[in-house]
Amino acid sequence: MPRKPMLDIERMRSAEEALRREARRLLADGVVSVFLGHEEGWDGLAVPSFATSPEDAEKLVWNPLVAPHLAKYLLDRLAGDEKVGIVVNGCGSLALERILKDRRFPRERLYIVGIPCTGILDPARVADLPPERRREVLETGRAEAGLFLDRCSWCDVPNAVVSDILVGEPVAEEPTVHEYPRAARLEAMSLEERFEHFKDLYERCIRCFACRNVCPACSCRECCLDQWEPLWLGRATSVPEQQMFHFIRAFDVAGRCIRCGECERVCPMGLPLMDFNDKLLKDIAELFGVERPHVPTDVEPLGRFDPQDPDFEEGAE
Amino acid sequence: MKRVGVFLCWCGSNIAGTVDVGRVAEKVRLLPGVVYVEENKYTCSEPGQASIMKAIKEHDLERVVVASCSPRLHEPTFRRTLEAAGMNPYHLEMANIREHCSWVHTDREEATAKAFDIVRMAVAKALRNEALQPGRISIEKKALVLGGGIAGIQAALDIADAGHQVILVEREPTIGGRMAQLDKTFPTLDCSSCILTPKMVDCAKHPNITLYTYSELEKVEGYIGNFNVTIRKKARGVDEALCTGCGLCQTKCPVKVDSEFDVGVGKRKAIYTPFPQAVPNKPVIDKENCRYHKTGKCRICERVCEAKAIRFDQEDTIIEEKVGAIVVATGFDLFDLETYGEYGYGLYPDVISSLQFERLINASGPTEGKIRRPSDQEVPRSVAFVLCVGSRDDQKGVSYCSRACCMYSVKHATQYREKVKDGRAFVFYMDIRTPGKAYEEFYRRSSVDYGVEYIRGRPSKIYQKGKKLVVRAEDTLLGRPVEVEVDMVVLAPAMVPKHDAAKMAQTLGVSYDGYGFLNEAHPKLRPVETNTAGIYLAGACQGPKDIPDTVAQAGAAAAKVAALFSQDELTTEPMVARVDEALCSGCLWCKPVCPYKAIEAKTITERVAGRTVTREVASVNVGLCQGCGACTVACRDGAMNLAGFTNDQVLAEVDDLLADLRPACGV
Amino acid sequence: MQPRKSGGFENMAESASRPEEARPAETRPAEEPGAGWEPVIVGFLCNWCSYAGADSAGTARMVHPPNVRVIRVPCSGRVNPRFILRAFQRGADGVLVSGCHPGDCHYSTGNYYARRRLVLLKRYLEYLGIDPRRFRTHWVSASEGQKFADIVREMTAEIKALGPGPKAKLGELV
Amino acid sequence: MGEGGKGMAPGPVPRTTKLVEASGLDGWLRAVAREARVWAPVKVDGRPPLFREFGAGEEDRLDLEAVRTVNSPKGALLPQTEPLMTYAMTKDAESGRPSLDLERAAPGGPVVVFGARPCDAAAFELLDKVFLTGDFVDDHYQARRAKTTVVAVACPRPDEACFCTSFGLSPGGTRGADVVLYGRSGPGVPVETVAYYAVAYTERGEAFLAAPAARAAGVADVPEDEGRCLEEVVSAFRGLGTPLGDRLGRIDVAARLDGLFDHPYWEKVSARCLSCGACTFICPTCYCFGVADCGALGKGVRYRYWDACKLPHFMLMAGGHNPRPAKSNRTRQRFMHKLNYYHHRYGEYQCVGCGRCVESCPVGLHLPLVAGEVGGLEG
Repeated sequence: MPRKPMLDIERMRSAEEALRREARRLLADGVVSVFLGHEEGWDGLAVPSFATSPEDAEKLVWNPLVAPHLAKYLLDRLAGDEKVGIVVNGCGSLALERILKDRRFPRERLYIVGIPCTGILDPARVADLPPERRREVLETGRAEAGLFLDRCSWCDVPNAVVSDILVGEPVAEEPTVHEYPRAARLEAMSLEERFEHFKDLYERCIRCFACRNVCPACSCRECCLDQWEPLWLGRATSVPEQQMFHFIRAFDVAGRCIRCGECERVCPMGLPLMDFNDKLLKDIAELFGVERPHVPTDVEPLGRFDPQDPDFEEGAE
Repeated sequence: MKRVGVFLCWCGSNIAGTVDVGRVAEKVRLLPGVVYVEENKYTCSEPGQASIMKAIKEHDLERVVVASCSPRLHEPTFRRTLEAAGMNPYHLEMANIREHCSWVHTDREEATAKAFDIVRMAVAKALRNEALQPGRISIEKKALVLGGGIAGIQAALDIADAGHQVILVEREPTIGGRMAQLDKTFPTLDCSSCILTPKMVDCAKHPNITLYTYSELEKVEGYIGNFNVTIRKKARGVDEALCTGCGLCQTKCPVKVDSEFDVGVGKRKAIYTPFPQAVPNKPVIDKENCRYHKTGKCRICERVCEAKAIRFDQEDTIIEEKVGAIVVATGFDLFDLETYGEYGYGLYPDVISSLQFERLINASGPTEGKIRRPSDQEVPRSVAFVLCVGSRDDQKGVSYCSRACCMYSVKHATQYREKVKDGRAFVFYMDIRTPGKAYEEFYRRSSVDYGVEYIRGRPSKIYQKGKKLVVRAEDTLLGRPVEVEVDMVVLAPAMVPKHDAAKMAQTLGVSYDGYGFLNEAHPKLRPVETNTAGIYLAGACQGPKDIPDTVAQAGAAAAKVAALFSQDELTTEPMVARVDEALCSGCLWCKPVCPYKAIEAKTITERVAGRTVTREVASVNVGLCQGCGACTVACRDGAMNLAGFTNDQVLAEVDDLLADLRPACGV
Repeated sequence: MQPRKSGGFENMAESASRPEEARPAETRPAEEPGAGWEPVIVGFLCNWCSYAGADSAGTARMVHPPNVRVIRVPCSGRVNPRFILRAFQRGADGVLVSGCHPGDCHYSTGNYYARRRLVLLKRYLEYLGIDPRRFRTHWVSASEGQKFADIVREMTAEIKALGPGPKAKLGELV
Repeated sequence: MGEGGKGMAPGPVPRTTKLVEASGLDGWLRAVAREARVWAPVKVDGRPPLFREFGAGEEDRLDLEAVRTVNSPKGALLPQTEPLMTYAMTKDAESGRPSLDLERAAPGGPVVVFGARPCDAAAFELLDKVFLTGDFVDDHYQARRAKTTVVAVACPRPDEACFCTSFGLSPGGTRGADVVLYGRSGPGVPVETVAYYAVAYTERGEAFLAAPAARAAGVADVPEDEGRCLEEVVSAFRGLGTPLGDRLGRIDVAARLDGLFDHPYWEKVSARCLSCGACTFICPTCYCFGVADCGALGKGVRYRYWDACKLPHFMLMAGGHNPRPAKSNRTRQRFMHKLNYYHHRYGEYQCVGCGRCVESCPVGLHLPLVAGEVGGLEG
């Protein structure tokens, strides 16, 4: 079982110090032309920050709310050859690995600052707390498990899997037996119940593409969902088109999804989008014996095969 | 919208008997894009094809749909028809309303409705057909032959005689291979080296053949017509240009070791040529055993060499060649006889292998052809020949039959009886297999004329008794145990793939079976091709063979190469994958799923917002791509597409079919 | 038809009031279940084995139901899962994908990749609430005309029993 | 100074005023739903409420307490997907000559938008300016609008994200509303409202309150002695402030934005934008749409669908040229449009301070932020 997520405010404060120091150095010495981190935005929310000067580095924060992953922003900087600095914790580094394994950004143009992590809070859940409780949580770090990001509940990558420098003591990694409660819950339902569950989701979806745009595995130059020729997806938001939308979105990242749940976190309609990915992760693990399907590999599970794979004629079900 | 002509075939009553073709025609006429519809009794007939050509011109059709039999039958026919009418042949679509409809349905209504759907889908696809041009790739008219045994020699000579350059690569210091070790060949009993060595010499002298002996293949890149091969020429320790092959070094060399060529029954020096007629007749220094290499002292060979050809410090050289075709003739190994402990091979000196026997009866062998048994150099008064040692044995050996052992053992027994008039020859066999010209007769003669004694039964044990060896078996014909005392036992080992066959196959990118024999493209129809275009097979690397079969296959492989080289350019199937570079993100997840290694990364430069950027995209090698389309599904943004089966076309087939049967969008 | 009750933002009143005659009359009833309703099954068959298998079913006159509409693809590895969902979305009552037996792929490995994808897809469609019996995947060789005919017979019967496909629940595209 | 002053106290004169028990609303809606399609804030099992079409028997899901619904009610007038016409290409059986039949999609029947917040009601008037004024009138919008009754409900407890007051609107505003419901207990009181004053400000509103449906549902006259109470309640709602709005004050950046088109600020502020359409789609005043066809075999539907200037492909042209390739271009476009272009054309801002973008933008890039920062920029 995974480590219980917890907050160590002290650890974070010193990490923040080290992070600023590193960023300042990198920018001052011209090692990188921009450093991707987080800064305090509206209402104390941690928002992506793009420091271009040593002074900017002072604005960088590392606190319980640094939920947004930054790797996807690298695609905005594909043109050019300047080096980019970026800060990642464990799950953030998975996002980065995803981009790298998908060959969407050159490793040599990166300077990666890794920060060991014991847990990050879900900003939305914190925002829902009464002001005084909110303050208490953020200052003391005393937060119940329910306040953390879902991805913290199964995290087996507390330390960056890829980095040029690690600031702070690595967190002990513990082997994790991965479970997929979201999928399991739905599998327990009847066919009709599941259909209704997703139909409701389709009907509430406004197709703003936030889920796709934030997804580190959705990095195509031009998404098939935006194409007209062929028209993979009609522009209507009817149930069948919404089903197609969410099918393509989830199935195309099958085997490459890092289970970060960012899609769900950024959804303005609060849709349970990981219900899709959770199932695909679960089945890839079960069917093809991939123990950690969320960790990017050199050849994706659907890009390889084993002659002994489960066969439908013998009944894969 | 493209102008589509639809030609509905009755196929006599084959289609018209079940499908109301007239009704289909009426409905098809109303489809968007269809400007001409015609029914024919037999569309594939001369008049049928003629009227297609006529219609193409009169109604300036841009696409043609033929609704008749399976495209697997007549697609090529009608493509030619279109071409003849000056239309791109790939503007054809076929609707299979016979095999998939009229022949399998009985209800006229249902069959007619389905036929209409099938045609409609074909029209939908045809509307999105594009003109396709076969690709062209250049051919380097030079062949690489791997292995200098009889298979390699034959293939090399045939290709060279056809007027093409050949590079013959042999791992050993000399060409000749197994056949050079043999004494005589069945069923004619003519001398093996007498028929082989002239060919070896021809190889060496042939103006079109470049010989690399004591060399190994390191790397293969590229594809049919354009392979880049890297060959490692191992250091001989001897300057071949200077060496006259006088052989003085060998006589003077103080080091004696077992000869691989004589399979341990004879000796050689540390500087040696495997056998007198070696080609090239230039020695090599065996560094493991050379005294100078081991102790730093000696250099006798260097001193005696008048040509000053000895080069102790010589190093391997790497040779790179561009070739258009590769013939693999890497031969076979023999089954490890020590697996059968009960036969005492390696334990009793007089239990030997068939190949060792070949050396013993070979006039140029260690005993000058006199049969003397290893232990005491006595002439064996009786010899037992044991067949299928390893062959046809699921437990300890291999399941297959090695095909040659029966005949060469019959030959051995015969030869023995010739040389030792009063000797007795026993052959222990499971079945005697003589499928070959004059084989059965030869076998019959061995028992009738030479009195070879055949015992049907696989020996269970062989053990020493005094100076004798006792062979115990069950005579399965008489159904009783037999024990035979003999002076010598000759075991016929199974023919197995070369120990490094799998590695070789991977280097070449060809497939191989569970044993390690290389796979032919088709067991019946493409026996000398591999699944990798431009790579062919000859001899025992593909499976156990005797010499005649090997030579035949080598000739066949050579013929394939010659046929390939008879063209200046190779035309390739146009229905292959292609990349839309504007879309391609360069993730290259298409690469691992390609069975033909046809996808590579390629760097392109483009202008983006006023600045030049370079990025990587996937690129398809049309020479390698076979058009399976696996890559198109691995490609998420649809940058990879398959000509002839584009995403657009498949979606159109689905949409147009169902738009009528299951109207969507409320229409 | 999209039910009037719609939690989405699209207004379906128009589609409700859209004129019937806009639909091709003769195919209209086929959409409704019950009497005269016939399943439509879209079959993706690989050119080298299964399409040829269907051909040999024809050559041998092995009569089977006319409910499968065949789309020929070079290899089962060419079948994009999107095609399958598209077919359901546009009203297919069943989808059949068939290729060469494992190990016999004309392209040596295409069907192995297809198998991974399709086994995953099969489970996923069921997860999304699409009855798994509506999506069948098989290995049919060029010589297995009988097997192909049997599959079509079975599948047609099964789907007849199941009734109209997902589109009935999904509703119209616009 | 923004012109959005119409909704402010003293405001228009009430035509009629009625009283309705909160417990009576269900019945009222059920009755209304018989003649019209009703859109209202719907809360389903604890999830944030949506403003959507009401299903039969959903009345108990009505939620007038939530400060705001996740999405705005604009879908009632401008559906996210709206059929415009059907087309069918047919060929003459004899001549084979093709002909094209077009059929205009029929507009829907009457619609009642029930329980919109005053900001959302005001937003309808901003949409009206776009679709109903000027050289081009959008007849689909017009047809629907003509049959739409807007029943707003005054906002008792504006939250941190609310800033309608920055545009001269108020939690008790009447702009764009035919009827406004005022909680009898007045604003700010944390108890559930038990009864509402229903005040009609338009003819249609008056008719709505006089309709049999209303009477049947117990919509009654206000007792004589409650006159003063009503006055106080209404003005209390109108005088109510909004935390964020008070902080921002009246937004007045239209003029200053004239000079900021090429300001590096856009580059900077847009860097974290996800290029998604969340802000646009949940916004009550964004109205951009695209048009597409759905069909095959020459038959199909032409429909329009919401599109967003924030989405990279919004401006992509057939030739492949995209005039707004960068996030900065698109971000600038969105805020310039709301705070400058629209203002130039219609004399007010294209924002009602509903606070949805504040709540929904995953990266905290929303209008009050930009308006505030622009206020401090050097031209």
